[in-house]
Amino acid sequence: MRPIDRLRIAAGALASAGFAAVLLLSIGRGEAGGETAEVIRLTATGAANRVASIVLDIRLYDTLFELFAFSVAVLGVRRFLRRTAGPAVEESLVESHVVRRAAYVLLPPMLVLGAYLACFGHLSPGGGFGGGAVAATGVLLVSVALGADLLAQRFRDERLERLEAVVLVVLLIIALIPAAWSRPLLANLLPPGQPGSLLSAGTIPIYSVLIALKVFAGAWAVVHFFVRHRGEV
Amino acid sequence: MTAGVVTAVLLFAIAALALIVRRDLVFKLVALGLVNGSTVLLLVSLPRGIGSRPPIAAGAIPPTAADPFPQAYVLAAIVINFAVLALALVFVMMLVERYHTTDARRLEALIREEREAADAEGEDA
Amino acid sequence: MIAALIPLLHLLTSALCGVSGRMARWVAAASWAGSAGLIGLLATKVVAAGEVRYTLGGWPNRWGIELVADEPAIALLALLGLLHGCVYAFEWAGRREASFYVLLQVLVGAAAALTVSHDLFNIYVLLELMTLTSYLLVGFERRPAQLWASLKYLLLASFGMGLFLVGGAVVYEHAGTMNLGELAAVIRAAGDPPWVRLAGALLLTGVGVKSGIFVLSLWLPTAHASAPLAISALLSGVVVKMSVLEILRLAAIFPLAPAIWVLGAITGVLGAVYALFERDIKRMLAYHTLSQIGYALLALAGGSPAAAIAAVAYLVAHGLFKALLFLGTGLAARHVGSAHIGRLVAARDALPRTAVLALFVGTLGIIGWPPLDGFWAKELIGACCDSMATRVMLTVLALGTAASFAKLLPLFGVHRRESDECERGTANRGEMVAIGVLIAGVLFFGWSTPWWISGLRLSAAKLMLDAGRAVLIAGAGWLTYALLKKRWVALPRAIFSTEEGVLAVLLVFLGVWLAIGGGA
Amino acid sequence: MSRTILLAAVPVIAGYALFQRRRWVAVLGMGLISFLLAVVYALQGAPDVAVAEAAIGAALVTFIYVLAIRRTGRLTVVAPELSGLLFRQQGELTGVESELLGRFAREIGLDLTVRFAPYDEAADTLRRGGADILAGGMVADVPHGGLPTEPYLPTRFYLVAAEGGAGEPMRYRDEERTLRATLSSRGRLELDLVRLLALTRIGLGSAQVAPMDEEAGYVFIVHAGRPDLQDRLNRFLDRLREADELRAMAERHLG
Repeated sequence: MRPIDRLRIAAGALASAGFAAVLLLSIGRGEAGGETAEVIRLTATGAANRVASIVLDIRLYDTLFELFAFSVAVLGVRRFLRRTAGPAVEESLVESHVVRRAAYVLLPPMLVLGAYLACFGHLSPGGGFGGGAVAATGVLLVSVALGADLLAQRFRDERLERLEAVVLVVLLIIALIPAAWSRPLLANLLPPGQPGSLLSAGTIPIYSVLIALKVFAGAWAVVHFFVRHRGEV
Repeated sequence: MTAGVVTAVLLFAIAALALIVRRDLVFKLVALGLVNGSTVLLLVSLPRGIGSRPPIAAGAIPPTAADPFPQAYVLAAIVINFAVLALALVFVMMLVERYHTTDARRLEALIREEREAADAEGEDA
Repeated sequence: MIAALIPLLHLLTSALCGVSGRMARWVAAASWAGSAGLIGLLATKVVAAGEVRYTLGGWPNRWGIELVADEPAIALLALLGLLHGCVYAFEWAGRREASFYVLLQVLVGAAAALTVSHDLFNIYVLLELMTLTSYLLVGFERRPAQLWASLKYLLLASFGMGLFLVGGAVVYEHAGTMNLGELAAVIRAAGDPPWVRLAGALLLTGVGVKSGIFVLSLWLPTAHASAPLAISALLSGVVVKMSVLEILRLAAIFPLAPAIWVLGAITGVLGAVYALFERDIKRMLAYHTLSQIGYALLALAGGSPAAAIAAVAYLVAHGLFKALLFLGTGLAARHVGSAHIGRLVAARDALPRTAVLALFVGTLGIIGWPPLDGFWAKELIGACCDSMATRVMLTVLALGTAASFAKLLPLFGVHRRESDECERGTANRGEMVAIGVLIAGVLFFGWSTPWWISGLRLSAAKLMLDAGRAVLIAGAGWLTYALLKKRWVALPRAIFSTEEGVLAVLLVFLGVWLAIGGGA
Repeated sequence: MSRTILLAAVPVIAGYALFQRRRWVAVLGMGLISFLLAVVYALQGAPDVAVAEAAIGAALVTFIYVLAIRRTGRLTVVAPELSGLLFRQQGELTGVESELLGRFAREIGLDLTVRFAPYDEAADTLRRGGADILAGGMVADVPHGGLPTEPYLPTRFYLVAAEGGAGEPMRYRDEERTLRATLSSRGRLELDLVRLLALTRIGLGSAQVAPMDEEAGYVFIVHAGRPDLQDRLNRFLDRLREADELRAMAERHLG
């Protein structure tokens, strides 16, 4: 080990410890401002799940950019890993029928759970990002257990890519519509309905389902490309 | 101060140290993932934001419910963390394809050599 | 509403570019035209009313996302629109694949949203989105040097954003809001509680990583120098400035002035030194961006609102000539195969005339030759800045700039022999349009000075005096360069590795926290 | 209470995972921490965050990282399928190369995984680091994107011309499956001994065979970043050659 490395380790340890000390000593000193009660009154957008009403209504603007961050990630993975096709046939010498069976059994419930999380995100925990990712996890499970080929045969990347872009366009158009009624941009135009029922909270469930669709398609594509390029680092 | 805040700060410091000390890019990326994970934990565990019940109710929310705003914030942070980690990994894969190493210092040296060769060509001209 | 419409329009057209790959170029162009119109409309409103506020969805500011279009925001928006258009013109014949336009639209959309955003968490999301898109754009051509520079950028920037989010958490815990206006009110009401310094240091360090401060942004020179041509111009010209604008916003709320002054001075001097001893022109321009960020930070630390606006004016002026220089260098390098000054000078008869003209005007602009934009921007800063130390620093930096750019002078020399056998390269029409527009911007920036600071009076005598001083500094710079030319120094490059980058970020955080009195 | 215990485990796991040597431990450590944090979020009134952290942080991120890092403890071979050397028979892997690589992997304590792919894709996978070794009847006459070992078996080349086949002959290094079709489309091919045998089994038809006088030998191509592996494989092959096992193996599989 060179002296400069020792110096770096020492300096790094000191700096990290200093950082931790400064934060631990000053976070939480002084009282918390603002009122939580006000939060609860304000978030009555008709969605029982207040987090959903913040993410998809009050701060929808953030969520749109966040969705684009996800899209940019998918685009990057796609563009930089699409170049070559990976090996077509896998002969893995460790293969168990139990795992295969388990994957077949687990896939439908995972997809249903993902769909449930997305559709009922305004009533119970879940939401578009979680739902889409859970459903994609189901697909990922199958790709591990059955080998990538079975899934690769069903995988039509151009179609998925098109679907993702169309979902984004639809989302943005819904977000821009209120301007035509001279309401504020990104306002929730549909009636809030009866809180707690499926058809409530106006546009929140619509956004939730669209986001889940987008995240599902994007996560599937990402997983597909990483499966094809496995073991490269 | 809650246990979550203390954990978050410690996790941040440990991961930052790993970012400084570890030379292997895979370790660096894992450390970066943990840095971002610790900010999520910090936001959700703020003394004012924590509660024993989820902020979900058809009617009025019980006063013991957690503050929903930090939760909404961190959802974005989690998705962004995924995007960063996936994209970083893609570039690491492409660098490995060319240089067959994930050692940050070796990569730095190899790429600097190439650049200096190009510079020397310019000096001659 | 327009302030929100501009970024949303970019996002929408980015998605449309993804739907129809073949039409992407035209969709992007249409989007640029639309947003240029919207920026113009917003500018007239801001000029009339001073500032335009808008909260999305009609929610109260405390919870919703508030957008504020004020003068600095409009200035940077206009620069963004202009450079965005120039990038398209420059790349028009290149017919890049659709994903290039998708990424560029998202990047510009996020930058546009950032200029007007008045909400800490929204700023976090936008900064991260800008990081991700510029990461992919820098590595777009898949060259190893680009990939590596870009990866280092992502590691550091993402770490910095981690610090920023911790700062956001501290703010939310104590103020119960992420809105900048509400936050300022809470801080005023609470006196000066200790958490303000902690949050200020965390947020400043986090943004600082992205904004080209020397010790924090060691990723910047390699990333900007290795990016594709037009992308370098956009990143160095305007994207870095968005983070400087956020520093300006933070400085208005948190007591950060001493830390900003010190960081600005270090950035300015070290950036100038590295630029001076760098002979690859693209890299020299990138280092020089650091030096100029330092210049703007020094002005900004002056404290008065007028000084802040002068700093923004300087950023805009710098955006114009830096983009011009990047495009000119790129155009020349494309015909020579290298951006090294030795190769460029050796092949100067083969360089396209457009490139030489761009480099010539850009150089005059950057060294503050009257009456180009650099001169006027420096006048504005001089008029608002009264601290002696700052004035000395600014003069030193101007000298460093002049010395660095003296390297380019042999390119413009009168040719002793017009060799017939070597063919002169040419620029295509799009490239000429882009460079022409930027040259016009550099030449006529002076006309806009009355808008920046109302009541600014520059007497003819003072102008003459300053013009004389500018010429003197340029001459002194040339002399410095001539003296140093024979004593070349190889500056340490090890500091540009990632390990040291993260360490530097942590140390700067601790330093800033101490400098603004956090230890008390 | 349970929350505090879970939280206390997090820095410990992070400290261990980030400061040990195995990359897969670090990646799994990150996944485990994400999972623990998801449980913590569920316990402190943040079920939405728990769902997102579990599905994205714990599952998706960990999965792509586990996929991307090269499996230590596993020797990955990529090859065009070719009877006699490396091929599948009733679901079992067999052939000279299969036996050689299987013994080599056992000797150095690794599990063997074989992935079959057409030559171009196989070589690309090797170059990108998706495999440790390229096999399947390679001859070190072109770079292949890796480090060749010493030849383990001599071979010769034959010029095979389909009826009426003309044009520049192409050296065929690909799978057996597409051999016939390539011959009829290209007209003339240069084949090594094993591929010629394979073609004879499929049916030569009216094709003409003429030996070429080029001496060659079958080799394995090792990933360019693993000179250590190349060295070990060479020493292993030397030992077998001295014990005269290589020839016996070839006779058993190729006849």
